Amino acid sequence: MKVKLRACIAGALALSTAAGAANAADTIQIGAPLELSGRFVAFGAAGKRGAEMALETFKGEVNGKKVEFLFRDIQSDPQAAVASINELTEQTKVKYIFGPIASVMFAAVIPAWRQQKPVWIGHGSVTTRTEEEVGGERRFFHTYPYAYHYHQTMSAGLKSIIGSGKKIVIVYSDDAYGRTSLPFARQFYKEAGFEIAGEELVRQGAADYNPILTKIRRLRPEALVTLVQTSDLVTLAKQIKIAGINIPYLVDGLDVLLEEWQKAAGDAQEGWIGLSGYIHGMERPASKDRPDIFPSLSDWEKRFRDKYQVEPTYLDAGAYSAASLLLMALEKAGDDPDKVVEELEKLNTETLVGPGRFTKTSTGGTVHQAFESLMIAQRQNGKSIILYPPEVKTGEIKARTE
Amino acid sequence: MTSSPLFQIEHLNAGYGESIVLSDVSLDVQQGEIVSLLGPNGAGKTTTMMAITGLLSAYGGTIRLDGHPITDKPAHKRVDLGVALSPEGRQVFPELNVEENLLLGSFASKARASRPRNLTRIYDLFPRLAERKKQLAGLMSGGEQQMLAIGRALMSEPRLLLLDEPSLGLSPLITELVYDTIPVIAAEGISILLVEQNTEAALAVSNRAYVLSHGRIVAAGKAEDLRDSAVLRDAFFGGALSGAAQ
Amino acid sequence: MVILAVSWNFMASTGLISLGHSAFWGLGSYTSMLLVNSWSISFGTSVFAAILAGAAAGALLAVATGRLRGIYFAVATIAYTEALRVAAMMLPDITGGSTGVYLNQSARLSQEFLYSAAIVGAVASVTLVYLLMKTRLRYAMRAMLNNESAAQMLGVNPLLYRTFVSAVAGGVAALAGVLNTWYTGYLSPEIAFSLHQSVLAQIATIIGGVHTQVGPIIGAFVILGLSEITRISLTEFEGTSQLIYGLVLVSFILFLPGGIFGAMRNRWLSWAIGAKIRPLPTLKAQSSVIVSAKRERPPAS
Amino acid sequence: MILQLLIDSALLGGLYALLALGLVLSFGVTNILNFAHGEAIMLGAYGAFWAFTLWGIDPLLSIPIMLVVGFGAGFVCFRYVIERSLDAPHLNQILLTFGIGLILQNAAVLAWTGDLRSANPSYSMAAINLAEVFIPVGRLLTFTVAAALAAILYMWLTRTEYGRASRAIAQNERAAKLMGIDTRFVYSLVFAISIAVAAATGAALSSITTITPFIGFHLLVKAFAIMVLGGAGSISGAVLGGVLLGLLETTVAYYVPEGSGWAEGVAFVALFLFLLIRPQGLIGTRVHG
Repeated sequence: MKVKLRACIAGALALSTAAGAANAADTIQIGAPLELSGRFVAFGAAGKRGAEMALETFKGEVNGKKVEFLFRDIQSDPQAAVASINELTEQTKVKYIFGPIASVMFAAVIPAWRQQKPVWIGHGSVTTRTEEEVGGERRFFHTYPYAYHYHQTMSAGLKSIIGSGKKIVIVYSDDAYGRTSLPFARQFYKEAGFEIAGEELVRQGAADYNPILTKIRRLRPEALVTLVQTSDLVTLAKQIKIAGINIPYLVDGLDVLLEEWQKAAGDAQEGWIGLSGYIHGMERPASKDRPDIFPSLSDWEKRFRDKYQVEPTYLDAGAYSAASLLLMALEKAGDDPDKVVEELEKLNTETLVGPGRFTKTSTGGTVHQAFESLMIAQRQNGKSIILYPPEVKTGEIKARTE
Repeated sequence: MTSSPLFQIEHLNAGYGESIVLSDVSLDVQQGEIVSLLGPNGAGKTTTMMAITGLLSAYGGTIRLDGHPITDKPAHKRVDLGVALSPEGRQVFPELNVEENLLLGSFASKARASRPRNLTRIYDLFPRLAERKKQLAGLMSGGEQQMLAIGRALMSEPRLLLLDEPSLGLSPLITELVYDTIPVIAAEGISILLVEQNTEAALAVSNRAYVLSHGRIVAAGKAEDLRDSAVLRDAFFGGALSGAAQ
Repeated sequence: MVILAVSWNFMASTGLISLGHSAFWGLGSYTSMLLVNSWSISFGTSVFAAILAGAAAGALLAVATGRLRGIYFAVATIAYTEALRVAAMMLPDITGGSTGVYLNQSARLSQEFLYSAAIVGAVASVTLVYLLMKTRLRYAMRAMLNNESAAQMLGVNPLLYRTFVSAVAGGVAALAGVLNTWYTGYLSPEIAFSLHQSVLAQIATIIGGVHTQVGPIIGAFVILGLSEITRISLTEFEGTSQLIYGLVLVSFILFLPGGIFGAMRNRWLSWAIGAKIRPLPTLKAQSSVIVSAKRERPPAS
Repeated sequence: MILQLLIDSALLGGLYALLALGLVLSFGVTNILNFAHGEAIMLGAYGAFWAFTLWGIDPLLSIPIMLVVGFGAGFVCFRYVIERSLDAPHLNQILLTFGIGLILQNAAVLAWTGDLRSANPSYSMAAINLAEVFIPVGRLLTFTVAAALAAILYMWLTRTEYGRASRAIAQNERAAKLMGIDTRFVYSLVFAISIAVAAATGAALSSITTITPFIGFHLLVKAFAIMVLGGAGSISGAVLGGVLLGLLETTVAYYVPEGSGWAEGVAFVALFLFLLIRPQGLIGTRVHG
């Protein structure tokens, strides 16, 4: 009901704005429903920066045709996200979609996307619900690692660094990330030969983790694996530090390598191990075939800093790379979705966050997956030391002692 | 004639929303005088009190204290100027104790300085209250609450004390106890405007009285003259009914 | 949205301020979704089941909160919703948990059909409430809004009426939930039990005009229009769209407390009578009610 | 284990009591349920965070500063905005404050982005270890602040002229006017104090939780629960309600499998049941100490 009303109003609005702004004929429009306010604003903001900057690299056009991103604020509200997709695909009739990012938003828009199936660059969502629902769709391109990529890489990496057979405890949160991650974490760590001594659930946004920590303390794990949101990892890391629990290895996913987490966690970040496709301060040479789009990481970071006066994050670099891939395909294919799909499938270039090539995931659930290669790093004395894979290693692992 | 009265209402109109309750009410109270405002239920007595205290703003007319208009002053300013009401139904603060209730009576800045003296005075006037200083007001009997309400009003050192239905819900014995204090208060030079349905009790202590009916003053005069007047009976029972009631 | 606002307003007409309307909404949504997925029942049956669930939830709420009024009732409804949300999060085997649940692809219906169903639903709920307000119920509700104990003396059994009203409101809200769920095809605890839905229904009512029949409908349109405009046009800086939304909301309440419908009615009235009336009739009628309702608290110990 | 459980409960309870204190005060007296209270806490937390980050002012020292700033902001906000809705229906007040909350939240996004923040003074990572139990220093300090603020508010309400006047207004507004109390002024005063307490709460939280512009609402819902548990309008009720909720959540987290997930739900169910048995809360509904 509500959505319907929304769609009508939005349609009227879109018509009036679109008519003046551009004739659909000579402009390629890319719908970009992003979290520009609300809880996930940090995600949406990074997505928007990435897309904007990519467009700037292409000087706003491909093959003389103007390109524009139609940004929509989905307010971190799934209902608004659905309304946005409907408006973009049904009324404005965009053929390409970029966004949203947060798993919850992503999940919500899948049925709406199905109505028209525009080419979708899905730069976000780590939950495998996404994979189950749309992974097999030919027009869906996932440009962000799934949760199991984290655990697969991390368990393999840890095995090669500290050896298997260690006793671990898993802490997972009751949100989408924790819930979907748990079975995979369980599976991969077991496969890598770790002993799972316990699994503890924590509540998203909780203020007190002491009851959990008391339980963990008694289990005496050698490594703690956390599957929680970034904000919760700040509180949790601090409380682990305060409690002085002697766990040699603290392991999380992406959060540890985010600058905002590091700042917020303060001294509590020391020793945490995380992984990412982009580690701040690392160097990656320029792409051989498209250095204009993917320069060396330091050059790109400088450009980014000059434009936005903030430090780039994995999301910024990833969104930039993902949006660039779409623009490259548009450059080759012109404004024809089917051809764009073909060109995307053919792409093979180095990007800021690893190989820009769409392949099947190891589970086979997603036919177009890119950017799943990750590096493991540990926070040591306020710096990220890369531990894995061996070819990019910059230091040795250190066990925590309390 | 005489010098301007301590308190005076001229042509007051007041009401709630669109319904006008009081029309063209005028009355005055001299220094140290006890004046009753009598009338049946719904005559507009309490509305008059509300308008005098400023809880209700007047639609028209003037209210003067010492010849100065106070019609536009907010309620809390009027207390400071010397008008205090012991409201209908007592309205004590139920979860504050007796002493706290009394202390609140002298919240107005002027009276705060002489607080200890006034407290003593009121405990002298109502020894019951002195015995129950720490008692929560809500747990006291109706008569005690009435004493507290009057005492609380006196704490602001008013020049005009307004008493709204002090006998409401009290037994004759307790009513008498409360009424006994009224002349004592007046003797201190405080003017009193007394609103009552209990005409008997009110007229017994008053110098003068006004009769209010359907929002208008229908009679005024000395208390003893009004006691058996037909006007008073009419006001209470209505013209037609008075015959039937005989 | 219209349905939800109408439902909320109906409940508010008896002085029951609900901040937990999404409880009904979400419960209705889950009921239909899960039933369809498990037993592939038809759309119609699922609507029916959801309305029943919503009504049951409404009745339960009314019975459970029997003695609560005003703000206390409002807070209780928040607790009701939060408890349901936690339950939905913690029972992933049934609800899909935080990762949510999708409507079976095979069960999906055409958008056109859902549009028509939504219109029918909106018309039906407006009509239902309109008809109910024509009956004796109206006086009972008025009486309860003003003073529940007085209503009791008039021979109105407040609990019975409250239960009835809550059940109807719950059923109607559940209907809104079902329609939305069939439309979006996805449900998660965050969507189903977010306070946002409840508040949105209120905003719509307030902006349209509270305790009136037309108010919620006008409000629903205005609020959605506003939200769309800000979402689409204000994307330059993060956070602006909701900031403006908040500003508009605040100014509405400060400057048009009777809502659009109230303001329109006043303007029309003053025009009709020759702009002579001083007090605004609708506002006043309302505020006198409020004065009596404002200071009330539940019985002290 | 039991001892640790009790300590954890008390520390969490202190935090919860702090969340509810200001809310209880403003609701008890003005009868306006402030939906922007959580945002006031959020702004207080940001204030303390920036004071620490930019000028190295310890979050604990920020508490008095936040009290003053919060007081001023609360007073102005009440005088110029909220006062207008004083006689409006509850509903309008709820939406008005909800709208204000929305504005503050998004203004914070514009000003400071949605990034996570947390202040890290030296003691925030320290803990006192006594045999089998340990007590985090940061939270102990928060607990102390809660106790101190509750005591000050209690004294203010019972021993001062305006405190007494506030209680009088809560019990009978018209009679309070008859006492010569400028009720509008006292409303502003009480509201300002409640915001001051909220801002101080934020400052106390700044080193122990994560700050984002969106933390407010979650905190608010908690505060509601505590307020109702304790009895709206009662300072000791807020403290008692906070500690009770802390105990309940911690116990569930300790002893129930997946307890941390259920804890909050259990708390709300308890609240709901409690409302049925005793709608006036533990202590009662009128403002007292």
